[in-house]
Amino acid sequence: MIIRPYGDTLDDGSVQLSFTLPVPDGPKGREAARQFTEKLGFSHVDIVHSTPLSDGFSMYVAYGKTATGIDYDTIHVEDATGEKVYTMEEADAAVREHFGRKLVVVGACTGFDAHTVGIDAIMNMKGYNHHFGLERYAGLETYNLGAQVPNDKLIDYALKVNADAILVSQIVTQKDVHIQNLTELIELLQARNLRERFVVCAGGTRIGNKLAVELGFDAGFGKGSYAEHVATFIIDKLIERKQTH
Amino acid sequence: MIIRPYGDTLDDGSVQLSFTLPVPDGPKGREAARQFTEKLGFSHVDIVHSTPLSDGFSMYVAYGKTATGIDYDTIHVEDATGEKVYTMEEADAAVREHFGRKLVVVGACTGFDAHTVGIDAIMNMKGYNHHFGLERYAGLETYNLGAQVPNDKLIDYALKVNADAILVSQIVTQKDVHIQNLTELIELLQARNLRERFVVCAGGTRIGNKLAVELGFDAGFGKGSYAEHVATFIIDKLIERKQTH
Amino acid sequence: METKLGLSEERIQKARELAARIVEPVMAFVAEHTSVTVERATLRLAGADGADADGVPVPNLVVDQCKGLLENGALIYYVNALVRTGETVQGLNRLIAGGLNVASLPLGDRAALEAKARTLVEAFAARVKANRGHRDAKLEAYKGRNHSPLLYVIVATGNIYEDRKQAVAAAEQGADVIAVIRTTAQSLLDYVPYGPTTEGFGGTYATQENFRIMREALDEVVDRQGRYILLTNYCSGLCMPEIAAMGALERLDMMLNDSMYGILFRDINMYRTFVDQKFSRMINAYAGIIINTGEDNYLTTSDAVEKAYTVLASQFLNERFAYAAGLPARLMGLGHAFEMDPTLKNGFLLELAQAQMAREIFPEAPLKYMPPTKFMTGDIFKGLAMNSMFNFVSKLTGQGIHLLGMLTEAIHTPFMMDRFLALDNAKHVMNTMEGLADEIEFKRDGVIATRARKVLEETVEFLESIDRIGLMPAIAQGHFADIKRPADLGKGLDGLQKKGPDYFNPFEAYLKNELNLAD
Amino acid sequence: METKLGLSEERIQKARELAARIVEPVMAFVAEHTSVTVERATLRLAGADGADADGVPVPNLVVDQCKGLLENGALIYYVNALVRTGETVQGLNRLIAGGLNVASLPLGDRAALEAKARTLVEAFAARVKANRGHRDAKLEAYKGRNHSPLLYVIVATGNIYEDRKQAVAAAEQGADVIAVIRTTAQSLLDYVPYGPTTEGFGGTYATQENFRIMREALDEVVDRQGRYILLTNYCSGLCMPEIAAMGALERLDMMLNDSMYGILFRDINMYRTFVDQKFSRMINAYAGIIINTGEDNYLTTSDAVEKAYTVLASQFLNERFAYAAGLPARLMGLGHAFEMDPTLKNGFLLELAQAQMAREIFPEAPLKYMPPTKFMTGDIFKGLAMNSMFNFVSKLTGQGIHLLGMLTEAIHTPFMMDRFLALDNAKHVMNTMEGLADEIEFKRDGVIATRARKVLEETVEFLESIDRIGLMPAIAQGHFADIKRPADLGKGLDGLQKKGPDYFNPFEAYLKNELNLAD
Ligand code: B12
Ligand code: B12
Ligand SMILES: Cc1ncc(COP(=O)(O)O)c(C=O)c1O
Ligand SMILES: Cc1ncc(COP(=O)(O)O)c(C=O)c1O
Repeated sequence: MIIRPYGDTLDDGSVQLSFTLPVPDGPKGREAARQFTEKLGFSHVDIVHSTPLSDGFSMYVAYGKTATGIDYDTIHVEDATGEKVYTMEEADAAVREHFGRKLVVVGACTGFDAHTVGIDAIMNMKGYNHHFGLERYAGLETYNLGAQVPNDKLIDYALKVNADAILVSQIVTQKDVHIQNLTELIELLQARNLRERFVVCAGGTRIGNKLAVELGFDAGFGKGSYAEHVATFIIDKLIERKQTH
Repeated sequence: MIIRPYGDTLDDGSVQLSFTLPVPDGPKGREAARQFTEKLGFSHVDIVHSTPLSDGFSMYVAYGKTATGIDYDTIHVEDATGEKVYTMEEADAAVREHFGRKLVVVGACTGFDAHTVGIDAIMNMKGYNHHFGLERYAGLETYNLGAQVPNDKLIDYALKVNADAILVSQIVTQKDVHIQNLTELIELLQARNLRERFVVCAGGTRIGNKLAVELGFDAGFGKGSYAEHVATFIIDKLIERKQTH
Repeated sequence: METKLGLSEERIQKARELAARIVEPVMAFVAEHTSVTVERATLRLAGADGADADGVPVPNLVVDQCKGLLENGALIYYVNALVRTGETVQGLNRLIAGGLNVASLPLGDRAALEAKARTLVEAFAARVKANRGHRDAKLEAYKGRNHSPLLYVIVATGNIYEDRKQAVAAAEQGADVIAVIRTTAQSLLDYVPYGPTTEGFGGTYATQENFRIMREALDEVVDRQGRYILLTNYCSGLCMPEIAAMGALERLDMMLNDSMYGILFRDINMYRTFVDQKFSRMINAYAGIIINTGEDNYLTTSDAVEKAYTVLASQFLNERFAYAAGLPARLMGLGHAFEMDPTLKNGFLLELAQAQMAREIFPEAPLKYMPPTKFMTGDIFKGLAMNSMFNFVSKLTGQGIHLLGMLTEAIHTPFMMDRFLALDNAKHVMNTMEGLADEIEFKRDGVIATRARKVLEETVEFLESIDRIGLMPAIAQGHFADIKRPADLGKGLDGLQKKGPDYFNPFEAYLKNELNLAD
Repeated sequence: METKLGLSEERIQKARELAARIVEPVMAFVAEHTSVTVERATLRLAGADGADADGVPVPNLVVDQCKGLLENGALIYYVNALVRTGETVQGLNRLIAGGLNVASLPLGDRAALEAKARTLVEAFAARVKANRGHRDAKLEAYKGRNHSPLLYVIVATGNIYEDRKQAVAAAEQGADVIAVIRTTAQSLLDYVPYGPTTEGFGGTYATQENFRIMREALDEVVDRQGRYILLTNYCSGLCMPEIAAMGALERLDMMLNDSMYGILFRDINMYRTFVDQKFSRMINAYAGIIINTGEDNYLTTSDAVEKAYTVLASQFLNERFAYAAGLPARLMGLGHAFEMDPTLKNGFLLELAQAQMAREIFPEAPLKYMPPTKFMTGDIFKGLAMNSMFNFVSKLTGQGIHLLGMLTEAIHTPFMMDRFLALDNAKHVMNTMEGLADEIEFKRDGVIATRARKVLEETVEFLESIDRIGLMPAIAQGHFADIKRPADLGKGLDGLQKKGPDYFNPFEAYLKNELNLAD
């Protein structure tokens, strides 16, 4: 099924856009904005608003209709966890059953990132939005190293406590600094021949499973993730590894 | 010079979009929104927000970066009036000099459109935004027929008062009803062999000179037009006609 | 109601007295007249419906047939035909659509006709009472589930089936009231189209079938959401009373209905308008339908600061006209609007003054508050902020019916997402500042209280001048909205009819009786 | 200041007394200590600047050379080198950057060194006085042209030249204050980078050259617009006093500077922080720089409703620490924030209570009000509405410095158009409701007044408990922001230094004297 944006009629393709152009406001700027929007594939383009931002910059609000659509049936989302997400109790039971020991999880906000609220939401006792954090899981032994942890320190620590899984959070994404940080962690692990030793997960507002896997992680967790998601992933992954080894 | 949208760095191509898709909200909807935005030519697409509108509809806010740019030097705006716009006094002087009589202008809001504020802004004594209306011009004799005037009635009236120019306003544009109305006026004029008899101008929020000319008008006047713009155009056009005939 | 403004009770009383005096002679005129659409409305109440092959509705066919006989009312001929043919109402409608001329049949025994007519009145009364009963029961069952003020949004795709989708979505998103906007210029049609429609511009035809389709769709949401959803349409234009009739039959809950809107803004003849208006309002009153008056329209062309008094004056007149048609205060959605220039320093204070003033002067009326429209531009971001301020004032002053502003007001009729954003914004703003009204007092000599007193005073002066001139001459001279409408011009005058001595309208009589109106 | 809340003067007085008692022992500790960055700041005030080939700044080179000698202060060695080499300050800086070890030079005659140092102090004083004079003259010349509250926006591209473009545009759009956000983690660098920079993440390095570039650009706008534009940076982290020094020299007008922020939110050692903070604030005070304290940070992790008292408690402590460093109330931009859950019923009332309370308790301070951030999401439309509400409260309660919320807060550092929309919104909202503050009174037993009283009461209780424990132990035990910071842990502790008997710092002495501070 091909789907298109919907304004008030099926397939009308209506979209709202706003953007700035590095030119002065005026008829020429508006015409440039209109042609630009058309070049994106829109028809019926209306530059409904323009305003100067400074001598050389102007902002536009545009509406247009596009014939561009996508085939909804071909869309596949690969979340880290499938349909089945363990409750805390189920997670603990699974750990007891398959490992007979606590699994060790080390987490941190790496690089210069100090946005700990996200990793705390996942790891701390209290959790987030009425979802308990990993610390409360009987089957897990957790270490939350907090903010601004260098990647090599994180690895050292994971070795020290004999971790099963490493969790990293990256919130600042300006200039793709999260990509650099995440890539560095994987490279360091590989250089030290440790990549296979840990389940390694990334998380953060702008991090999806797809991106994380591309960067060499086992999984990624974005906005709206809770402890049970990453717990489920780690446990299942470790069971799978145990079975294949 | 190729220009691109500007977020916070030259040529970063950043654009904000919002739209609705006729699918439920959720990971699959968000992925569809992402892929759709990519298909419009955006990279770094972030679906920063999604929300259900109903069971089968969901809304998205997206940011993306595009490499699409346009060559600013090739943008030409053809306004109905050039650089020179007569003041009321200059307009009156030009009429005196070239015609030695008052020019007759008939205006109306045509079809079922009852949005008279725009045509009143152009024609009434008081004018708009501190720009006097045509009625105040000594060189013009004006008739404002008001709302919901059928095209044939307008033409009849223009003949009756021996008009030089016809002004029509169209504000309602849903389902392109303005295009239909404007086209009908031109066709009626042509059918009655009267197209050349009048200077015919269109105006309205969504009407540009380009569109109006395409539809067979002499000129079009959009948002931000004042009486002096259309007065200038009419006078210059009639002078030009006088000279070529 | 606690007063925050300290308005003079005496001046309010004075304005009400003036309004009563102004309206009285108009009602005297109205009492002696009917109109083609009053007759068609009566026929509709009796059950006349359907259309001929050219799409001419049965009520129009009947009234056209009664040309020259209309001083007697059209109903008698329709009832006579029922008796003569022995048909059911549906059967007769089919015959009329097929060509039967009811006026050509000789009139039968008056008593028999009256008896037959009574059964039609009873059927009508039963249906409308059931509608009221249903509405009241749902409102009772889902008490406390509606927002306060009621959140009101419009749908306007032109296609009733698209409208339905949008309306259901809006109701699910929290709307309490859905208005189906009429297509451009339906108000100037002297008939009501028949059947479901899918082609309109800037709105959708008001037809009885469209009403039914929408009512049915919303009723489903009502029980799913546990919230009664009010349905609204436009009871104005050349078919005002017919729409009232259709609304009563199909359980609409609100109707846009103003005493002078058609005259001023649609150039409909004033006699015709006043006659149609009275009958419409009687039907609305009986059906428990809230009217929404159109004071906002004064501000779409005039300045909201300067002409604030015209809004209040119109509210007093609308109130008086409504009482005269049997409408209780709780069904009077008196209108006003948030239409001041957003660049005006202090503008918010003046808006607050106006809204609070309306609230204190009409304590029982579910005031209908209209959003910014005139100063909305393509700047959807500023538009959203303007709407936020509007939502704020509405909640703070305890308005009753709150028409949500759309951030795309200056651009297009609402997209589904525009409506969602409006609902979301209203819920957000009104929830976060819930209770503020009980917290604050206005200083007695402040800008707000002073402004309200001033507007009230100007209103009294204005009503005094109207009282001196007389309402109809005042309209003719352009005292309202700067628009001159001579009494003998305007659309629909030829549809006006003086009632004859034998004028027959048991529906009117029934309504008057039920509404305790003097004859 | 007229009181709308009826807060108890006695309780306010009580809180102030507690704050004074809590701060006193900390200041006693501070008096006896210096730190590497206090020394580097002193060197900077004297003129030390530049960096070696590896980018190590001259002040760091000098202080590193003084390792083991720091109880005497570093300045004496720098001055000694000046005298020994006969160089100008610039000349000496070059020599040091080239490898000269000032600590290796034998100390010369004390009196001569002191005399030389006096000339440096004089040069510093002259420069800073000129800066203050310039600022005061412009503020006077363009009086009444700034907004009230001051509209404050940030630039944060990471590249000073892009920042400059954005800042100029924002100033032209109406911003009164431009803050250049620092790059992520600069606060943990124990040196201040040198020269103009174009690479930062989420912000731009604070360097003296960057300060200069931005000041120059804004000064051009000042005269073009006829409005003084205040420049802001971050005086916090491991180089707090050095940034204060740079700001004083380059005429910054505001500095983010909090007494405990670094301890709690950056894990900087508490002794180090308190020592650095005092010296920073003395410089700020002398340079006429308004500090902005960081109470908003308490609410980025804790709940704004529950933990409101931590904000007020911190304001009392920041006030006390500021007085102790010679800052007058008019330079105290005490912080707070609009951070309650927007879905909270009545939330607006609680925000109003908090903002009004701060206003009444600190009547002379130009309160710094921070926008919603925590509950901002990718829903830019709701975000805009939240910001509108925030702007409303700020104007209504007469805040002094108003940091504008960005509708894209949850998405990216501001685009140029985001900043424009924020300014436009603030100007719109604040202009339309201008004057409302003078119009309304709060009911004494209402939600708002009751809430304010409750928060004040909780604050007194909290301060009482801190007073019992002592501030440093309380921090160690996690009484602030639920974060435990033991006294002997945290970054920068090794940079702390007890002053020796010969500790030499004529800048400190000069500042104390000018600020009327006891020794
Ligand atoms: C709170 C906050 C702060 C606080 C942080 C306090 C703390 N202890 O964390 C303070 C004030 C310190 C701060 C500072 C800065 N911040 Co900040 N901050 C925010 C803010 C307002 C909220 C972030 C938040 O707490 N979200 C709530 C949590 C629960 O959501 P989350 O992090 O996404 O986590 C969820 C998921 O992502 C996931 N998840 C996250 N991590 C992980 C890890 C794993 C393993 C898993 C499984 C899941 C997971 O699960 C969580 C729960 O569902 C955002 C704006 C916003 N509204 O989003 C800006 C924001 C993130 N900050 C920003 C910036 C730039 C900064 C600074 C760099 C500014 C500066 N130059 O000073 C500084 C520097 C901090 C640093 N060194 O990193 C930018 C980032 C821009 C970008 N996209 O790059 C934002 C978007 C604001 C903005 N528009 O500029 N900030
Ligand atoms: C005021 C108003 C009304 C008033 C009109 C009062 C009156 N006497 O004009 C009332 C309440 C009656 C009204 C009714 C309707 N309206 Co209306 N209305 C508006 C509103 C709020 C403002 C329009 C306005 O006055 N603008 C100010 C004038 C000065 O601007 P302007 O018209 O663009 O004119 C300028 C230029 O365009 C130009 N110009 C215009 N004409 C001409 C002609 C010439 C020759 C020249 C040279 C220049 C020129 O010069 C003018 C000065 O610069 C707009 C929303 C908005 N904020 O824009 C909706 C709007 C135009 N209305 C709309 C609709 C749908 C309707 C209705 C059809 C709704 C309904 N179904 O009932 C009705 C029907 C009216 C009808 N039959 O046409 C839609 C149109 C959607 C669309 N794009 O198709 C809008 C956009 C609102 C919306 N979002 O739904 N409306
Ligand atoms: C009272 C009233 N009736 C009707 C309308 C609708 O206009 P029309 O007459 O085009 O149906 C309005 C306009 O908003 C109105 O306020
Ligand atoms: C007082 C104070 N200082 C500094 C900062 C900036 O943080 P950083 O320490 O990363 O420079 C903040 C954060 O907003 C703050 O509130």
